[in-house]
Amino acid sequence: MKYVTTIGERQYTIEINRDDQITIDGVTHPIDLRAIDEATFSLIIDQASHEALVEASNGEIHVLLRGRLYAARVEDERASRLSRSAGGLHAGSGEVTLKSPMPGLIVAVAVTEGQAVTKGQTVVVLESMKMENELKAPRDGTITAIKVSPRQSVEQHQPLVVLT
Amino acid sequence: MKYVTTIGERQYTIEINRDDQITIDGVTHPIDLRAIDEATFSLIIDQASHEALVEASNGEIHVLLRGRLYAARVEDERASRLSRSAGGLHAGSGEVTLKSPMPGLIVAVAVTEGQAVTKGQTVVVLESMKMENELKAPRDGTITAIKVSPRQSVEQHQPLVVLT
Amino acid sequence: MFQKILIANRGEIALRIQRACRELGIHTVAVYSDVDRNALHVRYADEAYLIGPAPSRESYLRADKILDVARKSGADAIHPGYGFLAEREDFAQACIDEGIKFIGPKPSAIAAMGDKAVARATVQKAGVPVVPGTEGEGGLRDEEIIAIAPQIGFPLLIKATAGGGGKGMRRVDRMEDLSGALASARREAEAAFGDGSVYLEKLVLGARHIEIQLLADEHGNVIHLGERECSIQRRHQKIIEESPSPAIDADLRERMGAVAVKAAQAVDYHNAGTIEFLLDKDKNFYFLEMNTRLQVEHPITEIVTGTDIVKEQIRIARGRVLRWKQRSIRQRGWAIECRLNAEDPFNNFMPSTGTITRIERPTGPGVRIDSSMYEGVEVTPYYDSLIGKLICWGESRAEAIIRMRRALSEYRIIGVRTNIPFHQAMMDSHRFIGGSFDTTFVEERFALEQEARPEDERIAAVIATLVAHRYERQAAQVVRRNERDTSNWKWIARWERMQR
Amino acid sequence: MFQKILIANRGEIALRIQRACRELGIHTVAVYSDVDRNALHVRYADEAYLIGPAPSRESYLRADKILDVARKSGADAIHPGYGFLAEREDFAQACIDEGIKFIGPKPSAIAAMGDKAVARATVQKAGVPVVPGTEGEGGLRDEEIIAIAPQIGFPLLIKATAGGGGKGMRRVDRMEDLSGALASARREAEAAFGDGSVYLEKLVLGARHIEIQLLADEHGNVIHLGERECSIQRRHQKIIEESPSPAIDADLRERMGAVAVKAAQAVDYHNAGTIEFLLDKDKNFYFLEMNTRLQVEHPITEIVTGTDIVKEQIRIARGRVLRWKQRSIRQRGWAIECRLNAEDPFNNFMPSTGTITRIERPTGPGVRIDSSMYEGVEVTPYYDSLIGKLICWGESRAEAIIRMRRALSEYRIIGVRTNIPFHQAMMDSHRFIGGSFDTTFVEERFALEQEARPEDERIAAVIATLVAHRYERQAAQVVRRNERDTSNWKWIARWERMQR
Repeated sequence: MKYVTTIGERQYTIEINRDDQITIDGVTHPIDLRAIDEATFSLIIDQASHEALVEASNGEIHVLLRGRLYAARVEDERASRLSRSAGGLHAGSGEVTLKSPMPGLIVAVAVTEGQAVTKGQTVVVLESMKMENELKAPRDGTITAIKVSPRQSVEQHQPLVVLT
Repeated sequence: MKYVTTIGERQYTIEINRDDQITIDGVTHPIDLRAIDEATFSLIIDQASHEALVEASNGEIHVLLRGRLYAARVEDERASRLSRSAGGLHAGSGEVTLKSPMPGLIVAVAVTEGQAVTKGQTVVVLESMKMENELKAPRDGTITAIKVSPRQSVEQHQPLVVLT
Repeated sequence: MFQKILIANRGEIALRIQRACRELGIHTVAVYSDVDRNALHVRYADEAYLIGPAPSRESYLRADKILDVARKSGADAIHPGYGFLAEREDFAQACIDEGIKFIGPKPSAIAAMGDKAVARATVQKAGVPVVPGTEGEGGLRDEEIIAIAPQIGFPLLIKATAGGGGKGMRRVDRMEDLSGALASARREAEAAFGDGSVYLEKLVLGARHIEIQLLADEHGNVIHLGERECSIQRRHQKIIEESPSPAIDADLRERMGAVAVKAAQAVDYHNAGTIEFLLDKDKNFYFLEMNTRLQVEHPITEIVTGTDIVKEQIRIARGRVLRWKQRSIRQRGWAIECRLNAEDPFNNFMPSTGTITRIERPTGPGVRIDSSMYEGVEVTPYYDSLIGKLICWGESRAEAIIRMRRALSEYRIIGVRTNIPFHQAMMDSHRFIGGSFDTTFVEERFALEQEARPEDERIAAVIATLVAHRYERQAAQVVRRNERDTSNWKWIARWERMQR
Repeated sequence: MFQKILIANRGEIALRIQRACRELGIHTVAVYSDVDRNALHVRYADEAYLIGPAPSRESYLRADKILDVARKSGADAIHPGYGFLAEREDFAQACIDEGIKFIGPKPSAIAAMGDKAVARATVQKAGVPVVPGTEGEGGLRDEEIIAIAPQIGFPLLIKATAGGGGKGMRRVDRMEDLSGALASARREAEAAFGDGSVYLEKLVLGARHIEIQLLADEHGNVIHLGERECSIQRRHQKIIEESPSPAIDADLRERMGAVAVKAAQAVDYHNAGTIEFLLDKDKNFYFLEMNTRLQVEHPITEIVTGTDIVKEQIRIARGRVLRWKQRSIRQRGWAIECRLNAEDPFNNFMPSTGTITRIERPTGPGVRIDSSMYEGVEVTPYYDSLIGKLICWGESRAEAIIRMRRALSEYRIIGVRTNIPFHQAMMDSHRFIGGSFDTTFVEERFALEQEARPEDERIAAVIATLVAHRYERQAAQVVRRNERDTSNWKWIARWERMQR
């Protein structure tokens, strides 16, 4: 079985030949993977020992390894080819709704309708867990709708602003 | 629902009226039981807070509370009445097979066939986990069969001697 | 002798206090809000009482309900922990009125130190150096403040007299910005504390945050347990603390300690408390404020001085005489505390809520953990984001740092994001290791970069692929298509173990 | 400078050594047997190599396989831990022959201390007091031993020269029992060590077991880190250790320490080692034996002296000069270690095997845990029953005891029986608290009784009933009859959480 696994910008082609052997980008390695509990996996590969916590989240596989969290997308080769040929679609076009990552209180709305924003620009300030948090534009665009106002309480996942 | 729960020599009659109330030996108490995880249960009863690890084992319920393990037999009232009327049967008669509690090496067999033994008398010495362990007669009786000999390796649950 | 202590708090500090009580053989009474029924502080207590809904103002801040529980349960004392009601003179007074011992200072001492401008004036009278600023007890009008500002000089800080946590605080670099900054600081202070009073302090550039831990009995004896350095801050929130401080020598420690004792005596202080100072580059130090309660970071002092501050608080509240003279207090080795928060260090430290599904905690030599988390706990937005304190001791500062690195590498939490990567980067940072930093270090000089670790990324890809492969294969065998959701992940490992 | 260390061990001590290596930035190589693939020491290592089946003689005792792994992995040093190959001079020599540093003493020192009769003779020559007994280097015939016995006097002990763990040891009270006891002791020693040689020692009545921890560098410097008391034993196995000892004062500590240093110097000892003494009621002390390796109970010494003995072992093996002089070593406070074993204290301490399904570990102030257990681990009969070490520090012995009580109350293990109730009873025992005990205390005077706790029993009955009730109700709703087995227990709690 051949998989194409993507972490960030990089893709790895990993072929699982047998339970105790895989091929990574064309090179074969002996492996031994054990599930220690629901989330903990121990891998010995080429005698090197690694341990990670693994969790599925929104179609990605999250791997916590040496303090760092990696979000991996694992596709079998055919699915991967399909998604690449359809690619480019979800790159920066269409409507994006910025939602509240947690319940809290809106402290400030830093934009107005029709305003152009750049990626990373602060859009809304949300107070939660006794802290103020700046929510930023996920990409460049124009604010087409503002759904909240200052001092308003919001629930998790509640839409805050819409960006086109 | 009314239960008769036995720990050691003592019996408790416990009636579960509602999710938040029980009657113990005729007295009503407000309760709040929560499952924290698969094994951990938190009970608040009359405002007193208790926490226990609970595990089912051989038809008994083991409760680890404040460092002490309690083995409880929980029966509904009808079943309890039945078992009491059939009582006396399993009290010290019939054949008992002493089995090895763990894999190990037989160091010594301290009895011979036909020998009378008293409860607590050492029957077999088993070496395991680098320690010698004395296995004792579970009750008074006569040794009717010896199934192992010194320097023999045994598996867990392997019969060692039979007592009548 | 106390038979029963009510702990008017939650989280790790409630657990910390309960542990002290259990060691002393004192029964504990917990109070809890709706969302905290399964919290460790409820499960660890001897008795537990529900006091209201999740928001603090309806539960943990309800002095009336807490006193009601104290009465019902027959508690002879209340320990307030930190936050919530810990620095509320009215609560301390209400305890006294009820005949219940408040484990902390007298209401008058809380009041005197609670108004930051009053506190400045009080300790200054007692000969404690303060940062140059407006004199007297606050309550100045804008015109008065604007008139005084040039004498203090820029840059300066506007601070709220009722202050805390950086609210109502503004840095002002030029005269022309002052009026606008005053208005916004007053608005923020009014919103946060219901009191818009502010005062001015000169901004001490390159300052370190050094604080002195005090213990004072009710018979006039006051000692200090040395210093803690808390300069690693973000948005005025401490993140890493250590004791001793790399900036303090024996002479300075003695001088700062003596001044701190004087400041406490100025308000007839009892019980544990902390004097916070700014230390400038020339090793001048200035009184900042006093925290009239137990601090989050008290464990590092406990470890280096070999004391148990919470047990000591209880002994003091029982009326006992301090067991030590100043000369018998000695620091040994070095302790560092990392505050673990549920937040994403790679996304502007955004708080992270959710259910912690798995925790792996470091153990072994030189490691202490104070935490109230457990597997299955839900981190809610109702309370602060502190999910644990990791404290490491070493023979030297260098050893404390390498041990902290080791302990951080063993600490694994999944379900919420944590700032563990921030702490790891800090323990690798040359400036931190060198001990040369001030309170602006994190925000102005420390960049946490998601630097590439190509080999780890490759291994992560392998593990993700292997786990996904197993899931697919096993799901195909056992689970019907429509039951395949993420909750099956847990089940797979279990299934696999059963197959072995 | 070592780049990579192979740890020729398993369990908690392998993990302890790996932690030291990780702190020092040294890579670790683990070896493991078939049943240990999922063990923590394998998962914590940088590299891991399978070396054979479960029985030690086919894996952890296979010097050839371990040296092979050392070569393949390019390790520059081997740490043997305790047990297994730790006191095998041939293994130490084989390491030297391979050009791999053995982290421990020279083979000649291991040999000299390994034969207990030779060791007696060697240290006696150096002026170290020994228990009266047979002179010389063992290997005496029965007739010779029987001739000498009356001069030594009864009661006396027969001991195996290759001894350890009480094997081949017999107490003899009367001349007429000597011959039979000799025969059985020789048989047991032959079976255990392949060597039936024995010697005699006078039995010291009412003796305490006191040992001195030593550190010796490769440049002739030897210091001691004070004493540990290990009198709480059962069948010659230590169960509880503490440092300092309630029986030792500063003067005696200095004298015993000086004698211990002399004993080590007599064999040109390097690295960490321990001299065990018997201390009689009149405070006379006698050399018992030397352990030429790290001890299980080393953490209590680390905590009271503020050292890290394992890191120190590595530094010494690198050829570094000891960083301390004797006068800079100071004990602070008190540390107690409880060895947690998988055994049933209410059933003659029968070892208990099985799968540990849930572990709850104490944390908070003054608590250290060294353990290699995890949830899901299977405790097998192949290795010893030690499942963890719980170490508590206190400002005083009294505080260490109350903290140990608190920590024991937080430690919860389900799936195997543990001796936690034994430790709890010991921490409540007046004689233990009073510090007045000797090595016979546990076996002769300490009765662990399942004393009634009626209120707890009642609560246990309530919890059992409520849980059973829920199970029945939910099982009726969801699970088909034939799937109701004990493995469903886990599922119920999960199901319940899902329903909330």
